[in-house]
Amino acid sequence: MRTLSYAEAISEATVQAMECDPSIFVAGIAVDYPSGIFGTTTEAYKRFGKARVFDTPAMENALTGIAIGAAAVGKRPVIVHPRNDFMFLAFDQLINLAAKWKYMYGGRAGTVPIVVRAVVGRGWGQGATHSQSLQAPLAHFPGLTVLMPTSPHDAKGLMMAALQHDGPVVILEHRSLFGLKGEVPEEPYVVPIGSAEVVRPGTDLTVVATSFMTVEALRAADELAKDDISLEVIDLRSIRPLDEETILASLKKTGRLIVTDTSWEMCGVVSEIAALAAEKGFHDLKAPVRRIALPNCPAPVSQALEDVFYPKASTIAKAALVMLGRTSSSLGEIDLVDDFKGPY
Amino acid sequence: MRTLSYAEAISEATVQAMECDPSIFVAGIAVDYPSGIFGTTTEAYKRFGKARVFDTPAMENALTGIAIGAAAVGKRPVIVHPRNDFMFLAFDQLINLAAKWKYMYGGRAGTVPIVVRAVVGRGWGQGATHSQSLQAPLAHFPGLTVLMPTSPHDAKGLMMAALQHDGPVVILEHRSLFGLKGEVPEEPYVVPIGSAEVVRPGTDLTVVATSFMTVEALRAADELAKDDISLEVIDLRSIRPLDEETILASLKKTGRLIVTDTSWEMCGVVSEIAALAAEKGFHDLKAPVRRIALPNCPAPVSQALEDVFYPKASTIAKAALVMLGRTSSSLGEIDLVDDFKGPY
Amino acid sequence: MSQSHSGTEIVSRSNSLVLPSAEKSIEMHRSLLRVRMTEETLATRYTEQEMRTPTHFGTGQEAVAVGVCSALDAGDMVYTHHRSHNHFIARGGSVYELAAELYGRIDGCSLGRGGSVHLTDRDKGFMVSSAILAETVATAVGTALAYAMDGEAKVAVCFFGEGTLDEGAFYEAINFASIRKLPVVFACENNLYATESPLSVRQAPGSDLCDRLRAFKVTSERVDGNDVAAVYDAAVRAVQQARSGGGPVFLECMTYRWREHVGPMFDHDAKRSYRDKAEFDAWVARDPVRRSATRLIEQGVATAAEVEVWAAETKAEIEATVERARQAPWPAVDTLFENA
Amino acid sequence: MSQSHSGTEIVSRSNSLVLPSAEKSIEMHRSLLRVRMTEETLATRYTEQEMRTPTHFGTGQEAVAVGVCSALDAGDMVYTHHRSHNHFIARGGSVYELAAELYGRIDGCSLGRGGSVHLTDRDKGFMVSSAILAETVATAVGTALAYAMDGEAKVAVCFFGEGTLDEGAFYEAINFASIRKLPVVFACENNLYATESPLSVRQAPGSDLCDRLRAFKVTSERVDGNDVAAVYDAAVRAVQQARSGGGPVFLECMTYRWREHVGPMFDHDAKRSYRDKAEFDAWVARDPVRRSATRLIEQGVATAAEVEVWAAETKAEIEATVERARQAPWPAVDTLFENA
Ligand SMILES: Cc1ncc(C[n+]2csc(CCOP(=O)(O)OP(=O)(O)O)c2C)c(N)n1
Ligand SMILES: Cc1ncc(C[n+]2csc(CCOP(=O)(O)OP(=O)(O)O)c2C)c(N)n1
Ligand SMILES: [Mg+2]
Ligand SMILES: [Mg+2]
Repeated sequence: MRTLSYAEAISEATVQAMECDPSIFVAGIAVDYPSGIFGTTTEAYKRFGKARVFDTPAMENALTGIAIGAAAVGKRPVIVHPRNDFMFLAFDQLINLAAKWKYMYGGRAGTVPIVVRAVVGRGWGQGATHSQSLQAPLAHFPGLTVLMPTSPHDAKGLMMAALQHDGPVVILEHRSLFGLKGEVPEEPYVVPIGSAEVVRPGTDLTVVATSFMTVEALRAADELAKDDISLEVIDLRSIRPLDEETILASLKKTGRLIVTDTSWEMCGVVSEIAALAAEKGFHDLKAPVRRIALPNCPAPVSQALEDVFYPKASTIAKAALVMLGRTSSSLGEIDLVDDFKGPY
Repeated sequence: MRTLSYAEAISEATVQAMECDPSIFVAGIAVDYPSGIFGTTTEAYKRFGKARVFDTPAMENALTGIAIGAAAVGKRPVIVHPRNDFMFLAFDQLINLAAKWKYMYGGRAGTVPIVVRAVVGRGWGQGATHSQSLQAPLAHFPGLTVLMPTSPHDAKGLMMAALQHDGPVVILEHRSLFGLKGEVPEEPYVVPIGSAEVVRPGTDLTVVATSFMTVEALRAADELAKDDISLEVIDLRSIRPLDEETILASLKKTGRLIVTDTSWEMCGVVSEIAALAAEKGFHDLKAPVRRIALPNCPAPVSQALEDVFYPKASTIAKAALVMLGRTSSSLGEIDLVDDFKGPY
Repeated sequence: MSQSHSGTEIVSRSNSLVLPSAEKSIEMHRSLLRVRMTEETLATRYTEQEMRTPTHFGTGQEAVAVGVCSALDAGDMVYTHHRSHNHFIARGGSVYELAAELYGRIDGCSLGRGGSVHLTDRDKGFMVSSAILAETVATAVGTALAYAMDGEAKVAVCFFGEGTLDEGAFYEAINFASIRKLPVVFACENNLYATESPLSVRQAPGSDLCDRLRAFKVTSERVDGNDVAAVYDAAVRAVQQARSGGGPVFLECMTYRWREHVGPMFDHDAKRSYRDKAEFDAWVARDPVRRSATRLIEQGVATAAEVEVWAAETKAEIEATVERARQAPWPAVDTLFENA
Repeated sequence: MSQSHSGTEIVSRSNSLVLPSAEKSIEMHRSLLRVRMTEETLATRYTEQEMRTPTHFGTGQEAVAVGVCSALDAGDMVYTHHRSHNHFIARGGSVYELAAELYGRIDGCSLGRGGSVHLTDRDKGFMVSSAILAETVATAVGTALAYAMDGEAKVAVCFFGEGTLDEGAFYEAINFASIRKLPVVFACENNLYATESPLSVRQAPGSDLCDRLRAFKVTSERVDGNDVAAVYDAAVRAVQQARSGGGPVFLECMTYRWREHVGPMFDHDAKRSYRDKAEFDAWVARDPVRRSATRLIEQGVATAAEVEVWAAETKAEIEATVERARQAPWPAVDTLFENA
């Protein structure tokens, strides 16, 4: 099958959806630049022009409200935050209005099908306010769908799904994934919202991962396979709604659980999955759950500190070894090298 | 000992702290009204006047930034949100700046000791945007201290502690607690930040509760005591930092855990505590953990729906009975009657 | 108070006003009556403690809602804020559904889910009200954007209090509307207070809200918000400009709320001291409903007797409607998750 | 472009300008050199991929930082935004600490935790820079509030780009400063672009940012931001007004950034097309450093030779300093949680 990058997959989904559905438009800072949000909006801009793909002032709060108001009368706005960290400024519109719209007007004001794309950073000294990952607070409040595609395939399929969904959807795209290549069907398709995927079957231990941490988990699994340790890796893909079944089924099989996410632990996705295990998977658990998330401090800038700040494949692999009471010969050389070249 | 209401306790803490520390001031909508945020700021206004207790325009974002900038040069601002739901508008300043200040400037820009008081609503048709409870998202990000006092004693002691703390503190005060009476020492004292309290010792099952849910949990415990069922109730008080020790010690004793909070489940405080149990208390757990939080929808207004929306003493008691495989004769008449008289 | 527009001195075009047709005047007066009587009936029943939802009554401000809504077409779309009943009724929303919403009944406009601050009636061109300051300004701009993108000759309107101009979000929204010349009318009800805070706490001395909007290149006009004809006149021009691609318009309608900020009482009864009685009395003397009635009679459009009959009819009908709403069924508890 | 102030036509008092003393002129010129050379050195070294932190260079905008900072006392406090090096250096911040911060070393002003967008030097009266638009406007107002409460004759200053006026948060902050007449100076560097978006995307045609501030009753002035003497002159008056209780002042300094939005390259080299070469050239022709040098020489305050020696000295010193910073140690990994 044909191979596309994650960025190309998002671009293709956008273009295909816009072709079928004239109500879709894309708005936000830089969406009509030649660089077009890592190239994800460039093609849409070329095809549909400024009428449907347009730059806006920096106005995160109003942009979200504008999207809601346009959606309320039949549009399907896609708004883009070049950094999801800027989205805090839009939390009122997102959580107090978009998330509650359908429910609090008793369904009588219809739905507000907006798609909010927002980019998650990591590393290269992006620092404390350009590298956060907001899935946990967004998923905490009923009403928002929160997606984190990892593969190019899912980036396209979930974008298509979001653009057909009847409520507000936030898609968090990890910056380190934009260049990732993978097989992507040409025709339009949908990855169902609310479905996790077993991206690598295994028997000894389940790793539930989100976004870029799935890449790290797969790398850890590859490595441990050399020592005949079999990790099952689940790519969560959808934070809310959560695919409890897939997780619990895996737990039933392996009895052991590591959860890893791109954000912090406290009241985070890792805790949510661990709680699920403690509540509904308890009788299958053979060992304590292990959460692997960001250390309890803001992201530092210095490369020396970033190196120890971000959990990675080796972190997961080591935790798995401890949980299984095993050792490995080769561990330590499996971590990704960040070969990004500045400037930002 | 002398009895004060929760509101009076906050008021007393504020006045006593302001007497000792001239750098403290109180700002926000309505703080200098005769009604003074349920009477919590009235006395301070009387004593210190508009110079130190003043009304502001509705500007949640800037107010927070202003508090930070004043704190950076030596003030101890207390800002008040009459509804914590309005605080979403201030999330950028709170999370991107206040929470990270000390760390991301390497300690070289000092600290920003602001105290953010915010009121949590419940019931009486306050509806979807005036009844949320934001502890989970606030606690997710390193850098903020998040407190939820339940008793008048702790309302005073934690307010005093917050006013001596060297970083930003958010105190969430539950509206249903303002009238609650309890013993409060007259002299200034501090309840240590980061300490939960066993408010009722027990042996059969641990209930970890926050804020108003502690009141409900105690009521459940009273009721079940009649059937010789012994609940240990822990009032969490401090969401971040979390007192893991007190929770784990209780778990070691009872082996059973119910967690209940004023907000939703997903990526919420209930999940955090359940995850703690699954990770660090696993070997003590005799049964699956049970989370009791808001149902997965926004808060409805109709009294008929509010009645089933809010978890209460009977919800906790029933869950405890199920977990213990027990039944009770008297259950069902223990829930609080909301005798609030409007108008709001 | 050092503000430029404290009491009742209002820059208004009332003198040079072209009055609406007899038919329109009567229609607007009857709408004023409907709005006034609805609010009065609800306020009276509110004290019975059966409407359990925080409520901001709009008594005294009716002319803004009626004047603006009377200038709209059926296809236009209205948004508003927490003090929303006036706009809901003036836009043709059902008194029964409003009352049922306040009673938390299944027949409420929002099925008892929203309460006083979350009303909707899309079919009548009333999208939603919302309880967070400035929230619906951006949504109205978004609706106007959709209209503009589709080349539809529709207008979005947002009602809000002057307190909304304290919020930064407001300026983002109006700036975008101005840049794109969107068909939106911003109808500000400047009632001099936000909760109990006077303008002096929230604006520098000598402030003029119209100037703020003009600085964003938004056409702005201050109107006597207690004169339904003056509001209508300004609104017709505003809507016409917006609809024809001339860009957004800001109307600052000077008015006054008679009751306390939230709840049915009068300040004096509620022992509130933030406004003085003289100020209150001066505004009550400018009662928009009575002024409208007086003008109808003076102009010979209606007789005093007719006007009284309308009032009595309206009152009776509304009281019966509200009582009917009170008896409507509760939402079934098993529908808690509907629309979640 | 339909904006009122596109290219180089700037309303400025330059003609009637009272020039600063010879001493001050020299001091400011040497500060300009320090700012310029620091940025040039860092930009050059940045391409070596050893400074791993997104960086917004301020080349071309030096006169704003130097003109304003030269009008401040040691006790005043400066805040700024993402494009912050100029202000850091002009305020007396250490080139060594700045460079070390960019290299992520322990000797960085923020101990390698903050990076280019999170600088601090409290002792020098530079509180912080921050990466979120408009964030530090409110903090500067808060600092000014503290000064006012304590009756201290200190002034807070916030530097930001014109993009900050796209954010609602800005208006909340300036409104409060205006209501309370706080001692704060808002120093806007209007460089005509936010990232690659021209004013026309972000402001209605004919917009005038000073008008916006005036509508909030903030004293406002537009200045030639590439003329250090003009900026200094305006800043002295602004600081004087703020310090003496006259309330906040907004200075709109018209200027231009030479390099790409983020990163060390020039648009042309980076193949960016959002600005045309003619516009760029016109602004480079108005190079604030060269204009300052020319004026010094013309006025007989310094000779061409002296000016060249200063430049050469400054360059050499800074290059050595940056190299020294590059060799500074990394933070120890076991200090990850320090200050958490
Ligand atoms: C973001 C936000 N902050 C604060 C409030 C609390 N609040 C409710 S109504 C109100 C005053 C509004 O005044 P105004 O806009 O003038 O409308 P009025 O009530 O006078 O009609 C305030 C501050 C809110 N609802 N939303
Ligand atoms: C809240 C927020 N939104 C968006 C951004 C992304 N961003 C970074 S710099 C910038 C443009 C700023 O332009 P301006 O304020 O004019 O400053 P300049 O870069 O021109 O100096 C934008 C939009 C941000 N940092 N913060
Ligand atoms: Mg008002
Ligand atoms: Mg700019």
